[in-house]
Amino acid sequence: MIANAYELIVNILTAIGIYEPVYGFFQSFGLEYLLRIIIVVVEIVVLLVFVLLSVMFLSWLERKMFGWVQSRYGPMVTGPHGLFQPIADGIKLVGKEDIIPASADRWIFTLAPFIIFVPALLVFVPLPFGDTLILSDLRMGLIYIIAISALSPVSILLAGWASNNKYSLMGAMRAVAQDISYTIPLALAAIAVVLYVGSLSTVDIVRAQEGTWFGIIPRWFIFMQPLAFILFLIASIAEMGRIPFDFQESEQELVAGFFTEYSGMKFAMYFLGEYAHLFAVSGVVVTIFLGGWTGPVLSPIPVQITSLVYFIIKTYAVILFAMWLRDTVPRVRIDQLLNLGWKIMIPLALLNLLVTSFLLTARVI
Amino acid sequence: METDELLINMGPVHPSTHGVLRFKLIMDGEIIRDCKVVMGYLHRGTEKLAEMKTYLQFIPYTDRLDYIAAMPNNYAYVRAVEELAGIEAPLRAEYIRVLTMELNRITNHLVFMGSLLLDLGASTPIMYGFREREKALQLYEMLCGARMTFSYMRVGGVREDLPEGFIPRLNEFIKDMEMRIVDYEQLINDNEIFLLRMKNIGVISAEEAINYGMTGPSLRGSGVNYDIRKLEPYSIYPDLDFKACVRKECDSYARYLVRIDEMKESLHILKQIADTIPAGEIITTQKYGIAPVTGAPTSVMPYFPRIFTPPEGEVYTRIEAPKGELGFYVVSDGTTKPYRVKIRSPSFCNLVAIPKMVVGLKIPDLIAAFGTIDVVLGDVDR
Amino acid sequence: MNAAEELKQAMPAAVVSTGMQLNKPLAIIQKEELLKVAEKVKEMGFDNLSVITGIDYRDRFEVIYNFFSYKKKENLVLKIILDHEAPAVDSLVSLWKVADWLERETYDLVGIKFTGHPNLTRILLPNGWNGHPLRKDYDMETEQFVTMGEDGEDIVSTDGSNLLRRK
Amino acid sequence: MAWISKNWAMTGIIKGFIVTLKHIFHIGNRPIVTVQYPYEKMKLAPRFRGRHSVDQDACIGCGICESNCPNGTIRIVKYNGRWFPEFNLGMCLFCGLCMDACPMNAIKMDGGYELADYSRESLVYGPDRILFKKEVNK
Repeated sequence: MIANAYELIVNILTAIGIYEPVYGFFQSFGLEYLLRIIIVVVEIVVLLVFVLLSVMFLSWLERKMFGWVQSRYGPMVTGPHGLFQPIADGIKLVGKEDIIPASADRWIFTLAPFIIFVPALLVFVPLPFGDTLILSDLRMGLIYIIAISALSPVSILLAGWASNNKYSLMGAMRAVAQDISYTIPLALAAIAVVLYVGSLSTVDIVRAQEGTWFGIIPRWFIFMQPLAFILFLIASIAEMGRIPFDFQESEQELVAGFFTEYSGMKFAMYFLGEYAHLFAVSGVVVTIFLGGWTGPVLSPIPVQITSLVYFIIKTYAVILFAMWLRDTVPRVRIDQLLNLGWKIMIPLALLNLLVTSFLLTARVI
Repeated sequence: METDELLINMGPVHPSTHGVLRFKLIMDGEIIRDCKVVMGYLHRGTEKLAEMKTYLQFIPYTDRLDYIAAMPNNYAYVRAVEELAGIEAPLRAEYIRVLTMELNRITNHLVFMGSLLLDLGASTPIMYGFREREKALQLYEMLCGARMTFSYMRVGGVREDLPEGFIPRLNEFIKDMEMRIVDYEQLINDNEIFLLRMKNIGVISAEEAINYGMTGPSLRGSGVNYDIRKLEPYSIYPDLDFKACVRKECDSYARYLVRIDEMKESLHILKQIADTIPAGEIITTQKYGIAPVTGAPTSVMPYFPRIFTPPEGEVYTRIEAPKGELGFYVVSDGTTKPYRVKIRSPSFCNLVAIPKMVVGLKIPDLIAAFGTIDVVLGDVDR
Repeated sequence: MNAAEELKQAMPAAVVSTGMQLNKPLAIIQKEELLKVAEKVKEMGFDNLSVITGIDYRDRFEVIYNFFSYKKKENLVLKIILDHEAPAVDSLVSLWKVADWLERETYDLVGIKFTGHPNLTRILLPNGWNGHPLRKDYDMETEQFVTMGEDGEDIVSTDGSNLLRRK
Repeated sequence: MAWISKNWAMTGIIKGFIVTLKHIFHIGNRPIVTVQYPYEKMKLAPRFRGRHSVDQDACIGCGICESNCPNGTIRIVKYNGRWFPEFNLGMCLFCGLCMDACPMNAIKMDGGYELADYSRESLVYGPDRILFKKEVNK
């Protein structure tokens, strides 16, 4: 039984017959662990490249989507249909002057953009991209994801405080208030699923969604827990900080919120972090509620490939929905958002949890 | 716990102050405790400039007051001078004037709608608004050669006659616009988030609104049935069928709805004009006894006197500009240049009420209320 | 009988003369009585103060108030004549809030003082500007430069040599 | 919170979704309207007021345009032994008063709109850049 990507690589190498000689080669120096490190590093590099490419593609897609909605073309000039626009942007941002305000706290100001990018990447660790395509199937994967994504306000608070700008500070305060009030319904909605599955492991959650009812309806938790899905989706959009809940930036109110003072490469880091977070959170939504990688098995093709394709299709569906939402609605006000979080979403999530646990205890489902 | 008040300078360079306006806000956390408006960053001394230009030369400067809707500025000034000199424009010229002004009302409200929604965070409506505005601007380009700063009106008439194919394109625009307004209403009007942001925000009662000098759609949103086109009809408005759009809710949402309704009314007016526009002269010959030069190499240029001296006197005329009551107080001393021109700009006077509206609310509410006042800084600072 | 004559009947001492300004009734009034007249005008139903205009006639200043009544749909023009040396007149802020900014603007550009105004400072021009531009004797030769000081307030100077200006 | 119990279905937002969806798929006369500007230009109206050009045969250098210009844009300069206007487009309002005032109809304003430049001096369009010769159809 293959559990994660590491074992998958080892299996593939064994199958084509090079694992044993290479292992023997390293063993002759007494450096077996070096081979393991190399394999893990390769995994991480593949993941990083994948995430960065996705981020670039997402920023292109976002603009294209804006264009389509607004009777425009969107980027068209750089490459076919402007596909290389993110690269051009990246080059432009790297070439920009890196400004640190005179009264800013230089060390924290420089540190903050990196702190936001790291959690966005760490979320990918227990995220199953496909059958066995997972870096590490943590036993408390779901809690890990929620905990890590709750780290991003730390960076925002640091950035807002270090910038020594009133708008940045207000943006940071808003981000923290928003995150506190939305992590709770997020976790509560997810726990309803965990109760049913009986495990925090993301792989177990996906496996529990395999199969269908009556041969047609897939056994995804969206059908079993629709309320939890809606709550989770709203909370995760709020977590991502996108319109209608983008208070950390809220361009028209706080100029650019916490990254008002940032420029050049550091600005690019926030940009990357934002889209990496978008991809990660959408992946989590897919994993928990939309069946993860599950889908019809097409036998001649390896299950790893089909499952990866299914996962990416579902993830992009969620991302496109988030973009579509962003194109359609205005922003709510910060106190209205907090009202929604505390007064509606948390009670509803608790109610959902209560009903679920009641039904589970009574063995109805 | 000890707290401190925070002073925030919102502007002069800020995404949602529609230009270079500055709000000095005393904040208690997110709540506005005091709001002072600082302006003048775009002050160009238009009134002083007027004293140094001839009556004709000042017309291009009026374009730059409210550059989103420049045609009513042209008209208000020209009408003041006409009243001063006792000139009447021919009927066709008046029809063309009202046509252009109502078209400008639509473009102004499209920009209003777009920028308001952009301020609230929705970036799509402004693109839709500008898409339709572009069509209107092409009509203007066809008519007078400029897209925003027209300088189209002349004392006693208009500069050029309608070009060939203008009315069919106008009809096309009207038809297109009617469909688009339905889109806007579906996209925006019932949007729950939009309602949350607009309802009961920036409330100002009818009495207060009058006392604070608000005019135009902002006042009609407070339930005052007031429209200069109805009360003191000028030009051909008495012959046209339209109604003043009034809402009673007194909040930002009412002010927004009034403008959407006004767009429909303006379309209605445009339709009537497109059907009934009479033939005839486009610039008066009554005063000077000089016929327009016809058959000149470029026959689009009617003759007008280069030196024009109205009799001594002073006059205050006002019209219903898209943003409110636009008045010109023109004093003539019998020379070729006006002695004094005072511009009563609607944006300036509507802005007086902003501190009253927003104290106790939050920054997002300030932006919503300010957006529904519909201010152009060229008009505020002059 | 138009509104100006009505006003004259009610307050004969305050109204100097009545007439018509094109189609609008005009009343020239004593400057000392302005506040009382304005109260009376407001009682008469003129609830909208449309505009305040200040005019420099070299030998005198004139301040012109345009009123409109939403109820009666009538116009009324009040005119006050001030001497040229120290033009000052009562403020109408207590009656119309819009007078606040209109008076500040008139003060700023024409230089007429409104006594009793709560915050009579410049509004369109920065604080410290020399002269009132809409006066006929305004010095247009001297260039004035505005910079921002340390505390964010405007600083006006006639010396532009240290400004970053591309020649 | 009474509000949310009334609007829990969010029908307004769903209506908005439908409108944006129609635009994405261009349903019902909602096409893409923008043009790829530097590569593709929109047609200007015949009356468009852009950069000036002066008919070198018609212009008599009378200076009426100079005195009519509200902004002091025009200066009459000597060029090839004759007097012609010179336009400082950095100051021009593009109001068209010079065109209207010209007694010989020599001034046209059809010279386009891409007038951005690197220095103020290069915005002064002397007769060498604005004169044109009317083609006579024989």
